[in-house]
Amino acid sequence: MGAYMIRRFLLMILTLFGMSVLIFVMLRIVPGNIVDILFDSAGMVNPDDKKRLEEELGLDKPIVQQYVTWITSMMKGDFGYSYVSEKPALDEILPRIPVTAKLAALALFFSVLFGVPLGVISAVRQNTSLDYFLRVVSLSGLSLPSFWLGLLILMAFVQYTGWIPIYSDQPRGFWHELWLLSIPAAAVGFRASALIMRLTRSSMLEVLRQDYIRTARAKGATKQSVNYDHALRNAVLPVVTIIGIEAAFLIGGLIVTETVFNIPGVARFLVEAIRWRDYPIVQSLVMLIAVVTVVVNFLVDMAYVVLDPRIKYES
Amino acid sequence: MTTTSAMTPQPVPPKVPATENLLEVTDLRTYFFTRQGVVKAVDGVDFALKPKETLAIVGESGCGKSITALSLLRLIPVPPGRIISGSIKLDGVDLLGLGEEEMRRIRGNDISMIFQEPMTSLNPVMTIGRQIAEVLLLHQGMSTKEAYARAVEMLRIVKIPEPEQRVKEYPHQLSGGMRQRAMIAIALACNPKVLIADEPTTALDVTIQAQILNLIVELQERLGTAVVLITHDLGVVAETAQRVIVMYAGRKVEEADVGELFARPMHPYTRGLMASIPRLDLMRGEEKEGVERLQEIPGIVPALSALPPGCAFAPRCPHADDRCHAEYPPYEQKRSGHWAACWRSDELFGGVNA
Amino acid sequence: MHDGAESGVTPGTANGAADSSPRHNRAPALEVRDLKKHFAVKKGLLQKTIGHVYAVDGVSFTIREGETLGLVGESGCGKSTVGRAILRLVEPTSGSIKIEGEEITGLSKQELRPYRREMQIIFQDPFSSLDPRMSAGDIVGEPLKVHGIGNAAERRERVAELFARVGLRQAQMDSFPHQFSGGQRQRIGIARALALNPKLIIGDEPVSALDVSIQAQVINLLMDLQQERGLGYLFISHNLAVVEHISHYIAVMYLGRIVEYADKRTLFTSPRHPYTEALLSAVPVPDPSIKRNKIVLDGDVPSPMKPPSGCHFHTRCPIAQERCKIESPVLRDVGNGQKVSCHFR
Amino acid sequence: MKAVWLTAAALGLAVGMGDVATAFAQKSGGTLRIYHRDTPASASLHEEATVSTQLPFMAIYNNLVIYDQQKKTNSLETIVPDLASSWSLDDTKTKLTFKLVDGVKWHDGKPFTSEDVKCTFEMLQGKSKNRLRKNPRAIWFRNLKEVTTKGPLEVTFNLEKPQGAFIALLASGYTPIYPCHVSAADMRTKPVGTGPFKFAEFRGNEVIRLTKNPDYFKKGLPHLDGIEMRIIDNRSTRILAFQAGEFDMTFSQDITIPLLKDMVKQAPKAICETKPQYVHRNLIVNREAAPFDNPKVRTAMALAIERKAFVDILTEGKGDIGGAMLPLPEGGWGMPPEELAKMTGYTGDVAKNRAEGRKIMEGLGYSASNPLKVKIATRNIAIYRDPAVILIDQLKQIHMEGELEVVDTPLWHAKVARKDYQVGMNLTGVAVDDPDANLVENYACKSERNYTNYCNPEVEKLIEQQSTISDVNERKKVVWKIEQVLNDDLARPVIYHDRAATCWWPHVKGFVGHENSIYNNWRFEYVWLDK
Amino acid sequence: MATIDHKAELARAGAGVSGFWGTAFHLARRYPLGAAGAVIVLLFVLTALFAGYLTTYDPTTTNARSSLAKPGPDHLLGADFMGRDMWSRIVYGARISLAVGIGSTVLGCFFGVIIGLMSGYYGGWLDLLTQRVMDILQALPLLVMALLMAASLGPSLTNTIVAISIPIIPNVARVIRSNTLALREMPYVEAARAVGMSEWKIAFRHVLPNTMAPLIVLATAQLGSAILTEASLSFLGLGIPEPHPSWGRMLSESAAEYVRTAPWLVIFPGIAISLAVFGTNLLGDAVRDILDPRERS
Repeated sequence: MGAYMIRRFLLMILTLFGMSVLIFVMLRIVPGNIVDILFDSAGMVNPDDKKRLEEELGLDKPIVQQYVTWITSMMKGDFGYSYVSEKPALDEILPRIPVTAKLAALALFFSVLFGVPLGVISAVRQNTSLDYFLRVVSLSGLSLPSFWLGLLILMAFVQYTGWIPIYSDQPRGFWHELWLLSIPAAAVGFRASALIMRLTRSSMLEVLRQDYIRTARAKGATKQSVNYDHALRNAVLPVVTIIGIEAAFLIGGLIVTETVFNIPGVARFLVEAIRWRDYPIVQSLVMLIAVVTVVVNFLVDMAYVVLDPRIKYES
Repeated sequence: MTTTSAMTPQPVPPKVPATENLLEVTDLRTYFFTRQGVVKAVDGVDFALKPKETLAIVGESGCGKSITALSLLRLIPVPPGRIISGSIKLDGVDLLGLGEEEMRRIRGNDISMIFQEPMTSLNPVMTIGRQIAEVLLLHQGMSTKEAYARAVEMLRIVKIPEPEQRVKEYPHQLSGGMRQRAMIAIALACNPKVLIADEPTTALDVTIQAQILNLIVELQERLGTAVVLITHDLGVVAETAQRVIVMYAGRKVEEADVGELFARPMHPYTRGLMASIPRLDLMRGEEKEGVERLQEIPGIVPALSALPPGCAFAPRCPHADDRCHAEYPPYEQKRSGHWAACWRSDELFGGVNA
Repeated sequence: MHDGAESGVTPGTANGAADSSPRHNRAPALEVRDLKKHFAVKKGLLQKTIGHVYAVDGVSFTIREGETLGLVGESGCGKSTVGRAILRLVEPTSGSIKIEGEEITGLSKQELRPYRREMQIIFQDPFSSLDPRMSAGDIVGEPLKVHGIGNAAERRERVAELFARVGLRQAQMDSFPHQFSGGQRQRIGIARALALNPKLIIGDEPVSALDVSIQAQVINLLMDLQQERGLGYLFISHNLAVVEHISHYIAVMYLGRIVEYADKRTLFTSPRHPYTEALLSAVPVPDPSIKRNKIVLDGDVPSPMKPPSGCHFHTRCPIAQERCKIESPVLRDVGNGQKVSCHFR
Repeated sequence: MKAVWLTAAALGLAVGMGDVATAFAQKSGGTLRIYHRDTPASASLHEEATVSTQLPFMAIYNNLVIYDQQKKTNSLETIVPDLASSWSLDDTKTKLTFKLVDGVKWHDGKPFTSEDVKCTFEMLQGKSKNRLRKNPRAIWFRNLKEVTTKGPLEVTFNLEKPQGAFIALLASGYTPIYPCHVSAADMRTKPVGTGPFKFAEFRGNEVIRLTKNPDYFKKGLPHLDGIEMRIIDNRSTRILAFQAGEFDMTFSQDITIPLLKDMVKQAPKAICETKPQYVHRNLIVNREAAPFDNPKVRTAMALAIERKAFVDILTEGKGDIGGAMLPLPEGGWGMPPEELAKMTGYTGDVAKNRAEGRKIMEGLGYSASNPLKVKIATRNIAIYRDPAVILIDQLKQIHMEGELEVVDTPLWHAKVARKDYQVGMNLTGVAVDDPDANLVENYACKSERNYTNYCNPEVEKLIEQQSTISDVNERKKVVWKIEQVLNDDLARPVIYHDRAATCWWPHVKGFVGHENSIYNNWRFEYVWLDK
Repeated sequence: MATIDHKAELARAGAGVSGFWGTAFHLARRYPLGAAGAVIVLLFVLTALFAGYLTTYDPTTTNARSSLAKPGPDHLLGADFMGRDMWSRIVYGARISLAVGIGSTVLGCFFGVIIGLMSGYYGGWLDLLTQRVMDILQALPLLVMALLMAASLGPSLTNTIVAISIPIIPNVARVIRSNTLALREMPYVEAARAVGMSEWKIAFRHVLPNTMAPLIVLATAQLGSAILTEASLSFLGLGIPEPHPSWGRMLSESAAEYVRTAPWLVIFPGIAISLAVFGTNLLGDAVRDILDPRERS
């Protein structure tokens, strides 16, 4: 157990290291660099000024040296300075994390709240009209582009209430903030809940085919007990995985949703930073996302160990 | 044509009054509706089970024996399966007429079941104790504490060492034999009237099989449970059962007390089956030298969706004549307490008149 | 633990002396000496080997042409691993395997190829042993193709012959495995094994998954083929009755070792090892008139990863004594070609 | 209540009429909420050349002089004192002396002196140690010899030769005075000025906040407590937000003509002013590489362009056709119709022009079946891409088959600087409606912003010539001559000048948008909220 | 006991079904949602193939007079700001979406299969290495990965396909690898080994064909998400550039500009994307159910 955890942990570090190389190389392949972009805002390029600026930012050094500089200073907790705002990268990123985290948490909450029970109902009522209805709903959740959905929501709000639910950094109290976040969270959580619902359904169906379900029925267990006690307990295991993965992957969905709802979170900031070729920010953000993803996966694995007795007692 | 119509002139065996039967199955038909057509998995099967009796149902895979067992508890997957007709009377109550809730009260309480694969048949995320306690909570109205205490007791009864410890363990922590014991503990926890054992030892090693069979027999004597033993192994039948039903292609082809059946099989299929298995015991008695061919049953088991018009066994039967191919034989008492469905059994093997 | 003592059967000498049947004059098709297969159990951070599964732990035997050796034992005793190690489907840890006197253990895959024609295998599961995406004819013809025998037409002709021999219709050559019944699939498997005209066939539980009525057909087919072609069989099975029926010699395995070896009559009439006795006694007899006292062993087969000390069987043995816990018994000849690995028998 | 409303209405009317007499009854307080369209690269006005920087940060600074924030038109006549209380030109017309206001303090409390002015211009000329990263308008001050001070309250600009419009450059919002004691780098992130508002907060993609400077040297100003600019990239979102009342004011000319209809419908009460942006779409033509090294091909292309179609499609006919200088009526230097019609491609008869163009192309061996393949490069932004799409459509008429080559924004200027294009669709914005700013910036040989490196000695001479002319009408003639030459050379053919609207709710008072520049009216001193 | 209508029950089970159309009809009845999906996908593909026959306008021709024209007889679905016919653009947009969807899925699956097969079949250091690389590729959400890729490669049709295919590779490789690991131990593979077949031949002859069912299931699932990713990338301005009529791009422009004046610019491309993805998802679900061996019996 302990060794397994340490092994998983080391693999995690290895993945992150690989990620750092990948992201670094990838950003250097990107045509154009921050210097070009900075000049763009001034509508001019002066080769001498450009060269000077590249030197100032250390972009003239060999790529390996740049990488080593970056990775060593990151180890020391120095994430560099944003080329654009000239503030420490951390100062730019950290204040944005809570915004995205709240949104993601809320979206995840919605998706679990709706996804799991509806998935179970859909499986238990397999091939009934309710099942078909829920499947169509969940499939549309996976089919609607979330930016489109968000836009329709915005339009509808302005049209019918004269009010627009976009982000404000000065909310009027907790409930107002919750409400402001709930709408984009619902837009992005729709997809996640559809995903979780589908997985719950197929996982349930899989479990309901198992021999031990027949055993439970042969014991005279009630339908509720068979479905929720026997089946769901086994079916949630893969669902836990997907919830974990979703937690990290929500960031993908948030990129477009944050754009539409104008939420200044990390997801949109990433797009912006890529556009600006603001390497320190992109690198730090991507590493942050990778860390979150990898750590969440690690935690899910650990949760599995806790939840599934089969793994717990192995070796 | 059908078994029932053939049955009508033949009275039910007079030896035992009907009311004495604990379980009475009449004309049970369970069909599956599939792309290949109607699969008549169980097609007009009747049998009766007396208290404390062990009835074995033997046959090869696909003969309908397992579906019969599942039909008794109404655990057939619907769709594609459907119980088309018949009655299953437990103490005179027709289970097929009961509501789902009433049926649920019977499962695990009056009739319980153990399965072939003890690994997959136990819920992997529940402790053994909980799985035993569950039936008690469901049917016996015990408190949780009582139920767990009884679970430990049950584990002791099925001879699992250190039951206090085992009760807290999960199925995968037990060996195959132990798991099957746990299954038996679950099945017998409510002291059911009928235990259906569906190939209970097939997945186990020979030495473990012996342990489990011993256990079943011992517990049956101790608790007075009637057992329906579903198996393909004639050896297991011979050593465990009192009465035997042989099934072929969804129908009963022969039924008799175990001694009678083994001594004088009346159906060519039963005979073929007995001749086709290599027998260890014969080695000890007489000297056997060189290579001796086993007696084969030629051909293959017919698909249940495309049965021949006459006797289902006719295409493989060395004795089949035109009538066999044309018409299904009546299920008749050939000898006292010995029924068979064969046109030619009397002339070939000696029936009532022989 | 494993003590390294040779616990196999010395080929030729003991066997040959014991039995003067004419087939023993031929060269042994297969000679296995002190075969071991230990699977490393890896664990922890650096995947350190923390132990071994002693799947096969020093097994020796000889099979001559036209002769069947039955290998019996319960699940996990290593009998299947023996078969797979001989075919080099798993790499043996140590020991010697000789095909018609030629050592094959050190050979490279390329060097091994000609020997592959000499021995083939039939698997237990007739469903998973045939590629579901190939036609029956292609499956049977594949060994010929691999060894570059004949052109397409010749191969097809040969496949047709094989089909006829194992009792399948030629028209079925283009059907796919799922269109066959279990017994027919097993016939396809046999035809494939016969395609290269091997001297030796290893049957890994070849009839266990079949229905009783079909089982007899396959057993008879195997026996006929042996008669016809002088095949040597290594017949691996847990079913004592089947093994008894088909074999000339029988080796009983328990936790990676052979505990008893004898010709079948000797073994079944006068078993010496307590495990053999228990095994024989546990087999249900399909005759209700025979009532016998069964020897029912207690407990389960121990894990091959942690085999009991001394005699592996001592934990379940009804006649075990202190000595058995410490000392591993040697497989010794007790006369008549019978070999037993027990201190007391 | 009603009375207050009436007063406010009357006042609005007064402001609307451009009356200067607004010094009574303004309400103080409140935060003006404006949406911003994107994140500005920095807060340093001297380093940027976009209204994205100008709008949020101009109110932090002061100039020596400024275009009147309460008058619509920028011209030499509307230049008013800012940090300088008065100015005078010596007889040689090369020494421009400013008297500075006393007692002005920087936002950090340090006093403002003439040294700060000197520092600022030395920095712009690249003479000081405090170096700008980028210096896009260095060319503006090519005629400035040096800046001298006389005591803390007097400063003199010494010019190489007379330049009548020099003061116009100083009056632009782009020419604020920076403090000596703050580094250029700090000015990008934590700007310090003397202006009516202090820098409070700048969070990329989120918000820019300014707060009132209570010690502002112009007494009684500003009226607002602060300005909050939330950044919303997505135009539909921000317009919806404005309509929902989340904002008091839109970003500068964010409402295009097609969008204006919708705005009028959805927010009938909003005040929307449609004005020229002084941003024109133009073509940059690579005259050094085939096929446009051939003047005939250039002429043919000039003949193919139907400017009216661009105006119709992109601005519903509201845009203006003209040369490099802002067209009439708002533009001070626009050509009258008869002058305009003299230029190639500007005559109304498109069919005839195109027939002529086709003939030229056919003479060069091209035909409908054998068209000249041309790549039209442009930035990957709608305002660039849309006209490019139309251009491709029009070029078909003269046997040119255009293919759009969309360049990612970051690569655009570098690509242009590399001359790695055949034809490019470009946008040019002009800060000061004066040839000395516009023509010099975009067509003078050494200008950083002369993307095509166009260098015509004749034009160079004419530019210098007009600069020294003080008579406006005389100067205009020279300017129009330059326009002619530029057009014939196809230096950077202007397609059309855009118009768009800025909207605000009626409670926003005291804001006057300039009609011939969008870069100079963001001081927000006089703006107040009536609510 | 309820009477049971044999005919109805058999019809439900699909007895007596034969031939391609019979099977198709039976499957359509058994999986009505899948049938709906198949119809949508078929329409989608036909639209892409016969775009020229379905439209009267060129999707890139601008026209001042029909700028922002309302849906009507002239322009079925209205026209965009530059007067380009929306119907034409949506019809031609199907080509882009299909090209990106199929292109990236095929590309991703191709490399995924090769990597998964090699990694699963040969194991050892190769497996360890590829597993780590796959870990890295999977450590970022699909859109983030595609975003970085798209930014690295620059906006173009081919680059978009490549960018979207990259995150598909690890998904496919994982599935193929685990399948290969299972298949590698199958007796029929051992049988091939026992006759001396070379390992790579076994991998391609016996292992690869048997991974096709899960691959098809996975590929259909990826198809929808690839289309959606393209739309998102284009929406963010990093996908397909103008003048290609990409649905996502159309949405981004119209969404940004004329939501309220000309809602059809937002509604129709959105519907087109949703419908195409919905169709492939429906079909994918049915394909999964049909190919799932447990469902086949």
